[in-house]
Amino acid sequence: MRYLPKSPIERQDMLAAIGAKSVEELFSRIPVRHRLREALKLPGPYSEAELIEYFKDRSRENSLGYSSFLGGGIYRHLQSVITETVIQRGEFLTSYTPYQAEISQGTLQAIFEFQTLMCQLTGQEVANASMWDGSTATTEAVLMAERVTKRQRVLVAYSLHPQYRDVLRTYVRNSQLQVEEIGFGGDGRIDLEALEASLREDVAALVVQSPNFLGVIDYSPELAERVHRAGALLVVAVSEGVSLGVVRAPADADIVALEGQSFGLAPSYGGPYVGVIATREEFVRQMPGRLAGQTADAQGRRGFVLTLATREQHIRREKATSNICTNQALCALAATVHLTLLGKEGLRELAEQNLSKAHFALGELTKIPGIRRAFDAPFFNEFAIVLPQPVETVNRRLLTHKIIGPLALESSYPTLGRHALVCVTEITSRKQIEELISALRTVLAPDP
Amino acid sequence: MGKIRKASTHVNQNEGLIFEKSSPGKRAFDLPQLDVPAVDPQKALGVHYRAGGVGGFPEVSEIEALRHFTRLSTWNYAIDLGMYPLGSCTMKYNPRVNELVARLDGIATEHPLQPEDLSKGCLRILRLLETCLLEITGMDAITLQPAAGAQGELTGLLLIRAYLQSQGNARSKVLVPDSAHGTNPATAVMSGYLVENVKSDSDGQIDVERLTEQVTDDVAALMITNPSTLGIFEQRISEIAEILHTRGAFLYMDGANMNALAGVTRPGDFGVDVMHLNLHKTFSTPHGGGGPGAGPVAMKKILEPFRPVPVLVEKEEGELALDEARPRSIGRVKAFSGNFGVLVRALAYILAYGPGIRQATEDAVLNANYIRKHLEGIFELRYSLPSMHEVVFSDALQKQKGINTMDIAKRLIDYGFHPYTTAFPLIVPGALMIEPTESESKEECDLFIEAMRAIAQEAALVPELVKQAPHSTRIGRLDEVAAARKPVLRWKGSDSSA
Amino acid sequence: MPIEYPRTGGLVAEHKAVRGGVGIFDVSHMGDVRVRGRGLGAGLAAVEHITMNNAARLAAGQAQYSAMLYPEGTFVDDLIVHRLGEDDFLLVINAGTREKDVAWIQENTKGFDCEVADWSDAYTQLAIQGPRAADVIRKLGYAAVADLSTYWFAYATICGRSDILIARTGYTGEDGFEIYVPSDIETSEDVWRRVLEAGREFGILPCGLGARNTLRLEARLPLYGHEISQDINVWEAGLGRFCKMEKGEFVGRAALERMKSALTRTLAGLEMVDRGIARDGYRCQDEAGNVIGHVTSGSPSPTLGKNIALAYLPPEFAALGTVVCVQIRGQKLKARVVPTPFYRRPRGQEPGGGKGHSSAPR
Amino acid sequence: MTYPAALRYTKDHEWIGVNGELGTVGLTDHAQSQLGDVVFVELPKSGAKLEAGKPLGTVESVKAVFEIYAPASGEVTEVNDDLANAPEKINQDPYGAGWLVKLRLSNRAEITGLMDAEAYESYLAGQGASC
Repeated sequence: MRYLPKSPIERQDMLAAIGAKSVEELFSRIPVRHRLREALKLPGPYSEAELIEYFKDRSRENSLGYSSFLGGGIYRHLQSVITETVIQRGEFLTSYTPYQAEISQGTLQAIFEFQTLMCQLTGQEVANASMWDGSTATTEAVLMAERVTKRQRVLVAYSLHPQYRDVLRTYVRNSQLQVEEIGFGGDGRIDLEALEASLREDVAALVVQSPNFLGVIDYSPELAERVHRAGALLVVAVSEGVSLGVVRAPADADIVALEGQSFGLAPSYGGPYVGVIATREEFVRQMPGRLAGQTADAQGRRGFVLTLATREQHIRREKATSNICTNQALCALAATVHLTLLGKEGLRELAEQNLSKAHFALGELTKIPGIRRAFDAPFFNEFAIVLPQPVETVNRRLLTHKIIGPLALESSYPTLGRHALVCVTEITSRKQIEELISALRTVLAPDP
Repeated sequence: MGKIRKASTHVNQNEGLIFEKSSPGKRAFDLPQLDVPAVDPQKALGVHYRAGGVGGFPEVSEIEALRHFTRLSTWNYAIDLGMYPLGSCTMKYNPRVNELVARLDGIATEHPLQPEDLSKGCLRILRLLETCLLEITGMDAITLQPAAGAQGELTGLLLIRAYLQSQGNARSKVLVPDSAHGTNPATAVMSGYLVENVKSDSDGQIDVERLTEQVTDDVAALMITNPSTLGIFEQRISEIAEILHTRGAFLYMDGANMNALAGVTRPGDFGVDVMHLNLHKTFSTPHGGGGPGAGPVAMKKILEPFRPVPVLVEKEEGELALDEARPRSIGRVKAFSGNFGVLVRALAYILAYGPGIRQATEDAVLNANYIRKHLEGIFELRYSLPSMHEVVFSDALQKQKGINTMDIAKRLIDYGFHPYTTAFPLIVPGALMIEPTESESKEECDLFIEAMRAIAQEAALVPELVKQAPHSTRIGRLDEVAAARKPVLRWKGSDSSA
Repeated sequence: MPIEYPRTGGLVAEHKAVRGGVGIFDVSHMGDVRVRGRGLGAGLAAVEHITMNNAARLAAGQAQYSAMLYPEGTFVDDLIVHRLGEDDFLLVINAGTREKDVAWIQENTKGFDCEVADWSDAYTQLAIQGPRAADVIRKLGYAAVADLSTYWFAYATICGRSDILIARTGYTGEDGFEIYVPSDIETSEDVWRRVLEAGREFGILPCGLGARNTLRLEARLPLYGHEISQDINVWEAGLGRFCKMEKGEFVGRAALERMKSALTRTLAGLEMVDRGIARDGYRCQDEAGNVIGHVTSGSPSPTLGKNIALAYLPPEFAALGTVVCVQIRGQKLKARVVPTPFYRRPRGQEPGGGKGHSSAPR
Repeated sequence: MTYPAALRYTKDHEWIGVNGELGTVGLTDHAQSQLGDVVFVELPKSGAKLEAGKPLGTVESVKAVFEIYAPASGEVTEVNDDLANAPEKINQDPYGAGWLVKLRLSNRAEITGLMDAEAYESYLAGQGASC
């Protein structure tokens, strides 16, 4: 087998050295009746060429050749050759969690740079070395708010990503936390009256997403102020990181839970992505996940180490802040490289292109009779429209035009029948937008 | 001082933080021409507009960016450079073809919310991986959703809890052996259970007699790692399973050490009810400096109805689909359909071996025992039962000279190896936990043995040399106390850089 | 290994199973000696020095019939030399002579920077022999069996066990294989059981020493202490084909050089004319009753239905067709000198490739 | 001397010095040496009610966390804020600058139940601890 570096005779020599007659003997502690006699029924072994062929065959059964207007938490953005080149270097790809600082400075410094970038993006003071994704980061942010405030009621905006809400529900089901959902108003923002009504002294946190799942920007310093008045924390979830290039940072939030997929990570049918938690310095010891910190060696040379480890499971065990063990180091590195390449100007430009294309698309769409904008609050690269026909029907027909239509909101929001969430990023070309428009005109045209 | 054959000192490029290289106006990225009218962000966003972009973001050129990260990379040790004997971490070779297939157009480019008719390829990949993992574990059902081992553990316990609740009593306790990995107790608490420790006997095996007393009607499950973190197979495992089952409790297995079992025996056959697999361990998806991973959970039929959504199902027409409507499900543990990219790599790894995966297991166990044989007596072997894929020594013999496991580990760096796992499991004071994996040649194992023997001699003759180690790295041992007392967790401008 | 397995048929049935189908022998008693160089090429040099065939001509994965000789050019033992690697050899020697052989090898390789290890106890050696042997091996999981030529070997996964050394060698005159299985009871028994299972459809029988002897006799394969011994030299035994004088120095070469011309006896095949079985040690006489030689092996031939024997005779009596007498229990019974081997594997049963044929004793 | 006679000690290695109604609480020299370099201390706010034997806070080193248990019941009157910036004082001066909290004792009887220096040292010896 090409991955195994031993010749049969070397194996025999090693067995002889051990003093075992057969490799069978090495498994002597496994009761014989539990030992497999027959080989496992697995396909393979495949050569490299066969492997590539198998996956190419699968890739042809997917969406190649379609243009897409899907967002809803996962966004198609430009990637870069340099990012791929860097994260495929064996020294990054095949290294372990940097517990041995002296021979892990590469990963550690990169994490430190990642933490810095995340703070700059979110306007927060500290950020961790990454979480699994936006949904788990948001959940961990809520658990963290509970630890900080020692309160156990959490208010969650109904416009928070439906799947994020699901994950939160799964995690808190067996805790003391109670979760209440706060609806959204006509403009797509959180319903302030409803919020006022529920925002009492026993509330640990309010969780909003911004831009929220309906596309509208929901964070504002005023919102933070309201929440703080009740002694609660404001948790802001950001699933479209690129927005932060042009949209005001949630600096007054207490905890920001970010999904970093937009920073150079492929959609990859569900993962891996990279979540982040950013917060105030004063809460750092309540924050889950790994942290890289700056320090020095005996000669005073700057170096980096994983620090504040006492929060983590391998030391706290049942008292840990979370059971998280792995983070998403390689994805965080990809984001670090990608953001470094974009730089200050690149990110701003990228964000503005998204903004322009989305507004162009909205303008063109609403020219079509029967289509109107659903919410009028400001948005970034995603917006909801109302169609004259059921979204499923429209989308099914769009497929014949090789177009994956906008996301139907009704499945997650029963009251939003015929509502569709359109996503347009820098990689959506004007041509694709115009094709969508003409396809829609055909699709929506009354059958003769 | 011992002869260092594998490594020699080499020049390292010094490299500051990327922010320190930044100079306004430089750029490393050009966007395509905007092909629609530009909107005025100020107008479009109003009060939400972020004037002036992100303060502090670096501004460098492409070559500087590439060099920066390339230089950083040279400060890392990696499997591609040599043996990584980290016990319980299973640092094995990460085949490059797996990286290629995970990046194919039509694989990496697929959106998790796209229509199922346009995702047949992805769904078939998921289904084949499920089938393979079930065959390897001997279980009945599986979920590929969990994002990592720790989340797999949580999912597993939530499944157990959901089942018990459906029977009217969720029970209150989860038993965890004192040799367990730290995630076990942490997870048990997260899933709403109290943790009770189970003592190991003098052989480091579960004390079955005591266990029998501990398993009351209030115990939901025992979380066991098999082989244990000592690298020893729990011989009375099916007996343990029976004890639990007669009390209506479950046997949860931490699959961290599946590397020692694949193709040789199956947890499903020796009484395990539910287990998670760390795809980044046994199934070689890259650790990438600490993730991403994936933690599928395999289970017996009885737990199947509670699997987290979405669940991969086959519709009447044989079409695969992701089913969200599962009334008895524990819910969703992660947004979207699992860490698909990681799952792809794991499948590629399994297909490359096919049934031959047994050979990988045999070689892993062979390597561990070969190393054990040559280091026995030189390092104390606290628990002497036969080893599987890893062996745990203690630093007792070196302690006499004031050398502890961490010192030895650090000195190993000078010999060109990554340290083994230190100070774990907790039941072995001053543990040296060594797992070579199947990826190491006899030659590499011999070099490692030679290095360890040399260090043992140094510890006896020139202890200071070992205590001060490493001597050949870019920087010496770092001041972790200072780092923890006055945490510096981000770059705050040149003032904070030492 | 027992003489025969009466419950499953006994000697003759076993013999016929191997000629017509397949049989399995437990030949674990054979000795296995590993000779491996420490210095460059030392292992090869050592093997070249102690064996008469040309080991240098072996590729890794190839084996050859050969012999170890005393300085007098007579036999220490015959053996099969397997080349495991560039400088790494496995010598498979006879059971009866194992201790003697190992000691002799150690003694005679002293001058070489090589390691000599007795691996006999590490293996259970099983011989699977007969025209259907290849089918059995294929069924046991070695699909590529057809590519394995006679006197070549490979490491294969059979009976679910990887790295099993499997050689296309044998001692029956049939196509066949010898497999080297880890010698722990559990593994050995399991493999034996699986071979019998796999062979059932081909009528496999477990075979004993009796069948092994009649089979090798029909094929004129020498047995130590009979056709070869410390009193018999290579030329007499008619094994010159495996003695490569041209390869240069080796133990016994000088003596063989001298004796080449003066051949006083040669191994001949006899077929009894009168009814009677010539046994090993019986005297051979001329018409006048002068003792001219002796029988080395003799037995009824289950395949030919005749009584056959091998005997050392003076060259002038060894011509085909010559009639000699064998002294059997006081009687002088006639026997005729016939061509050997008495039995030749029928055409069409030759396994493919044939790379190694020249090195197989015939 | 490592264990001042004026103080009383707990099995969890806290000390308490009593002065009338007031008690001062800290960690023993043994505790700090076992713990190693202290990097962080978590203490209650003053005014907090403490219950004997219940956790009053935590103290952390780089690789370990320890619960601090209240040696006696009472209300916290003062907290050693210096420790926030200089936790090393617990290592340097466990019975002086390294004190943790002062409290107004609600039940003096609890004190008599604690060990004196001699008892504590023999307790440590029994624990196999080297002092």
